[in-house]
Amino acid sequence: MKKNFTQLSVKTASDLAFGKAPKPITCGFALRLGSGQVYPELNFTLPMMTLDKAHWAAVVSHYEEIGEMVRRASKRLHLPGLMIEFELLPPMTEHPEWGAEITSILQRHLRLAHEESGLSCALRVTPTDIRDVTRPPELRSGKAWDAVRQSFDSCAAAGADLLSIESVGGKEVCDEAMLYGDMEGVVFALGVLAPRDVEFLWNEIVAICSEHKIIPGGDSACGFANTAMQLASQGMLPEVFAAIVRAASAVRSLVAYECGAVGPSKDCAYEGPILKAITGTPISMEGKSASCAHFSPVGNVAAAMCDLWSNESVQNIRLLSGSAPEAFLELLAYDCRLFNKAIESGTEQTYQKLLVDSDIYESPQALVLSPDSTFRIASAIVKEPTHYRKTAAASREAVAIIRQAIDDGKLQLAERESHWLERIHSSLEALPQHEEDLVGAMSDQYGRLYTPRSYGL
Amino acid sequence: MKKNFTQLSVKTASDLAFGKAPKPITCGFALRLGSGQVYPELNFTLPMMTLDKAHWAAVVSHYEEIGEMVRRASKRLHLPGLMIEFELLPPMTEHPEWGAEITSILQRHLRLAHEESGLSCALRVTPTDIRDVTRPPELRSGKAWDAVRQSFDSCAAAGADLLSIESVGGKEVCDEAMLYGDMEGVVFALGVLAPRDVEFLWNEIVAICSEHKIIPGGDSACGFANTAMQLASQGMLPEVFAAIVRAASAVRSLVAYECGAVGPSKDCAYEGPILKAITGTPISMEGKSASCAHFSPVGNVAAAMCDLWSNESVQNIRLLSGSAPEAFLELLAYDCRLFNKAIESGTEQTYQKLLVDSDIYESPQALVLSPDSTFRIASAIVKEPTHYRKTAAASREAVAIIRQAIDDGKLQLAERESHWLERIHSSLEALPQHEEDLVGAMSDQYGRLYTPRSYGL
Amino acid sequence: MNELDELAQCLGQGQTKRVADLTQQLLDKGVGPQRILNEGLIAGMAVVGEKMRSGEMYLPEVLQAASGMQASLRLLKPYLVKEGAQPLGKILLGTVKGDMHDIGKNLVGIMLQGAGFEIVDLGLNVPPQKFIEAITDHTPAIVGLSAMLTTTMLNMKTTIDAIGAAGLRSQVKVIVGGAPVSQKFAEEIGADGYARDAVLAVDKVKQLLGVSAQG
Amino acid sequence: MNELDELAQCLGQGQTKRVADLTQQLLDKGVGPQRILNEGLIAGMAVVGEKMRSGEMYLPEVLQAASGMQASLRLLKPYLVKEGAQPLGKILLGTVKGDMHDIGKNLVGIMLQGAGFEIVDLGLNVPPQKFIEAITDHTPAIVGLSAMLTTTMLNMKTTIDAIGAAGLRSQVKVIVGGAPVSQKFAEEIGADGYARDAVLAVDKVKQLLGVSAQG
Ligand SMILES: [Zn+2]
Ligand SMILES: [Zn+2]
Ligand SMILES: [Zn+2]
Repeated sequence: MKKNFTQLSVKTASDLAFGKAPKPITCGFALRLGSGQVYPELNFTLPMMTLDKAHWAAVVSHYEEIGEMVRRASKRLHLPGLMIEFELLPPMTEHPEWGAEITSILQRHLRLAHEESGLSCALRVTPTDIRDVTRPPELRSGKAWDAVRQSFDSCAAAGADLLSIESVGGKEVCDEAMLYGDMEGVVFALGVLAPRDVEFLWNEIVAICSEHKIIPGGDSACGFANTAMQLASQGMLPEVFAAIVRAASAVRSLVAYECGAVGPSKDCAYEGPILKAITGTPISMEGKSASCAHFSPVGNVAAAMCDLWSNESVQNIRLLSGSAPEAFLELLAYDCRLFNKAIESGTEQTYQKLLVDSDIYESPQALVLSPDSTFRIASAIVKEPTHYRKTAAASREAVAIIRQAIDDGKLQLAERESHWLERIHSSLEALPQHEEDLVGAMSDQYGRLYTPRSYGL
Repeated sequence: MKKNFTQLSVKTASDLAFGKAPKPITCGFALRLGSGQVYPELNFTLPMMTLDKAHWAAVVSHYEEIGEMVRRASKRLHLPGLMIEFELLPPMTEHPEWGAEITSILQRHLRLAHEESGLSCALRVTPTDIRDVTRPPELRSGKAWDAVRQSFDSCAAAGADLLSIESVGGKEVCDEAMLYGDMEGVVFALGVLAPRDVEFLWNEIVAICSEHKIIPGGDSACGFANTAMQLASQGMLPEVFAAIVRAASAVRSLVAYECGAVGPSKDCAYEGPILKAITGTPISMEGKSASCAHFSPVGNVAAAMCDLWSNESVQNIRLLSGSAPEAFLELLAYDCRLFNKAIESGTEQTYQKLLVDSDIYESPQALVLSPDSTFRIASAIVKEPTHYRKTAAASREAVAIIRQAIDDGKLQLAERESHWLERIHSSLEALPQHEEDLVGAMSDQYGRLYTPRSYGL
Repeated sequence: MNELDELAQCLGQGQTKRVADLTQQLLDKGVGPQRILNEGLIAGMAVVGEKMRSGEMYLPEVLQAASGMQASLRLLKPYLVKEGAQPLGKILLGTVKGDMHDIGKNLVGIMLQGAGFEIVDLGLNVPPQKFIEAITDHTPAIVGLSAMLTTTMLNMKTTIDAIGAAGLRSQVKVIVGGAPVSQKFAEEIGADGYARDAVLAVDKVKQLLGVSAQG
Repeated sequence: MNELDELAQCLGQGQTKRVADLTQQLLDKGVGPQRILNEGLIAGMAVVGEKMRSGEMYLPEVLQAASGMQASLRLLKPYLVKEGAQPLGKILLGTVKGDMHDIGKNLVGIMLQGAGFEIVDLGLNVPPQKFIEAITDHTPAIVGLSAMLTTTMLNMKTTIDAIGAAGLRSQVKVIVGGAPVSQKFAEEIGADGYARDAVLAVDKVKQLLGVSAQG
């Protein structure tokens, strides 16, 4: 039953558009994604507070307040549709009944919004991947994994319309490899370890979704590529490094789709465009709209192919206007009006070009997210037979894209960045042809960090 | 020396563009406005705290922190230029030396940003109009007015590059007239009282600016038209009422330009486009970017003709990404990249059309801000000889614009809204031809609220 | 339709003159003033409040209804006094020290008046001492504090603390509101309630005083 | 260039082998181990820290330099012990209970090590009791707490309070950091310092211990 994507879902880069996906889906209360409209995906989290049994009433009241705000604001803003994501916090996954309780609260508010004002809407629920509570992580058994699996099941039963996760398999190695600027180690983590874990995990999630007749959304390489982006923004890692990790990370997220996920991908999965190019499923993206959660060099270009437009996360605190989630929902709503008016008026390519061109030569991280780059990286991925070789190919294509932009005089890089680009290029060229050879070398270097049995190795 | 604007600065509505003004200006550290680029205007305020002598060190440290953030973030975001606005809080105006101290702190950071990384930038300083500390307000003499005047002078001396104010003359009457839905009273407040105060005030401000060789920016009808917008958003007033107040409010703000202001207008002056059409000066605007400060039905259309793009106000508190002012600066920066890329690539009319069309039939308040509406209202204003008649003409034109959109089947209004539109129309038609007649009638109705000598009456 | 229902309906339609006439007719017929107040005026204003909440009525229409209520009350007052009738409750309102915003507070006052409460409005920029004096003079059931600035909202706490220090805190309930204020902040400074807008403020006051929606 | 300067320079260039060789040469020549440490290693790492701060060096390069320092220290250690030399200071690090994020804390540890401090890293999800035991065992000068979630940051306060209750608060300075943490929060929970990033954490530690930039 595992899918094998050997060609792209689109013919050319210009087929990659916002609001349109080759394989639209319908979820929740008649929310149709990828068929001509972009909708907001609202995200939120708790403000500073203690999350335990004793404070549970306060926790609940925050989610009730957000649910009420959503009903009020969706009318005020004339929203044509809305996704809301409930990202569980670790204790809500450890105690699956807690996550389920909040799921049912949010589901109730969405149902009311749908009944009261006809809002098309859906609830995405994302349990926390707490399997790295031990080091090395125990991925396929033990208390943490049991809780994660139970959390998916309980949230599905409580009213989730689609399930997602930001899975962590391979992160224990990727973190360290990135600190040392070791691209070989990154490829090992992303191309060898992570795909094995994503496959294990998504087989389970897809089974749970099919049992509950809900939608298996997608995964996110957040813990890998967004960590690299954050390290780059702090000056800890070169931007080119983060850009190449981004491309490389798409393969492990693709595995979820091979196992039956149908999208929309997670908002923080900036690898989403590559997934869309390959699988044809709708994607969620975030950019400037997520400046409440993290800064980034891809604020506009990230929107170029989105089907949902998200704010990633914001505490339920008070701004001068009202609650911070409402403020960011307003921002998302107005951005979505632009996407949708562009589609309606046939100017979406002009608008997409603005979104793309305004960012891509400001940062190599933005460059690899353009539709052209997306098409090239996705093409490189589908040509290769194994996850390891797909990951290496994606990385090499990203290097080639950046090099070409430099050669064309369009991208200016500081000398330190160029130096690292060549260093990464050499590492990638030196990768062994055979996966087993890499596994052998890497288990010497990183073996203390992971347990082979967690990856079926 | 008073200017009299008898024709528009542009020939057609399509000459009204973002980033370009017929009369560009240069201010601060080589920041050129209205000549082909849109820049962010960052606004911020203190978080919850006590503002007094005892807590002054904490106050100062917030502004220092913001200044440092601006220097760091302007590099990170590759900002091509930046305006920052320091809006004084009431005690900082009461104690002019306090406002001056913060002015000099922010000025120092901007100078450093300019020296370190060549940032084109300027500091707008906006003392609080505290003359309504007494009711009825004492506008032309007394302690409050003395403090306001001293505040302008001290801030100019301390390094302000341009001065603005949100003046309150006439607000005491406008507030009450709006609560009762009395359009006649609103026209009296905005067309008779307010222009007299703006003239008094701006003659003083222009003199102070010319003495210090800095730029007299502009005023804002915030206390009038934004109050109406807020009341409408709470369901207290009809949207059509707020839309018409918006148009009417442009005349009192125009008086600042008659007295020598050269722009950029204040961010919260949504009447800015009308001012730009008449005077040709650059304007600052805010829309979805100001969702931290207030919600609005004009999130995109407000950007259609901006030269600065602002977030209005946000507390210096912590979001997950970093400080809230930095999060909103990032948003502004990415929005500005879109404006500027559109200008560079010659697609600014397409983009402007998206901004306009995505909003204008969602709300009458958005409709009156379109370039076409702006051109019509501005044309109606310059044709009339007096402020009173200009204000009445602007209001009538706004009614005509809304009626036409309804007749064309483009704008759908709830019946209650249509009813009010006709009620307002009748009030406007019934306005006396001669200002003296209105003054007589209104002094009976609202005389207890204002002192004639504050308006030279 | 009986005449009390008609009174309520005319009130909602803003027919001030007719409201006064009906009130007089009812009094002439010997209908009790308390009954006219409850089943005519307050019932009518409750419908007005509902319509405002649901977006069917705007503030100017509510104010029109409120002025009908005032006209009727002027007629009822002597009878109510004679009967020793108690008003629904007295509310003290003010914008705290340092804050010059009063439109939000005024709206709350208007809505509360419409709901049958008696309002004492201290205006804006009100120091704690003035609140204390007014509590002593007017013995309100509730004190409503308003602030619109992050740099004045802590003066709500100062005011509540001062009321406490004056030994008056147990006599009144305190509600707070304004743009930067939240439920959490209200709890932190020891207020008894918070309302996001003027309509909800009426609900909160009724809830604190144990008054039902129909008065 | 004298050999101590050369040592510092090779350190910054990540020449681990050369750093070890130069250390041995200096020791053979009879140069004091404390001098090699201060004028060679710590001076070299200070330049590295500066370059990181100014954006001229990335973390992998800093780690390369740090491993050179470790190689050199392995040679110096027996001599330093013999001389009874004191390390620059010991720092205890940990991510608080409930929080599984450790990359930020790890960065802080790496930067502090490079600056010449000794690090004891308790890892992540560390309960207060474990901090208390480690303070007793290791007598650090400073305890660094990390939290990345709004729902775990209050565990920093719990931890600081527990250290106080155990009577150990006066023995250590506490610094805090992590995405949701701010200077204001640090003050509110009674921490001695806050740093926005790993580079600033080194400055803060030096400031709290009264150590100059050159060590
Ligand atoms: Zn994420
Ligand atoms: Zn304003
Ligand atoms: Zn402003």
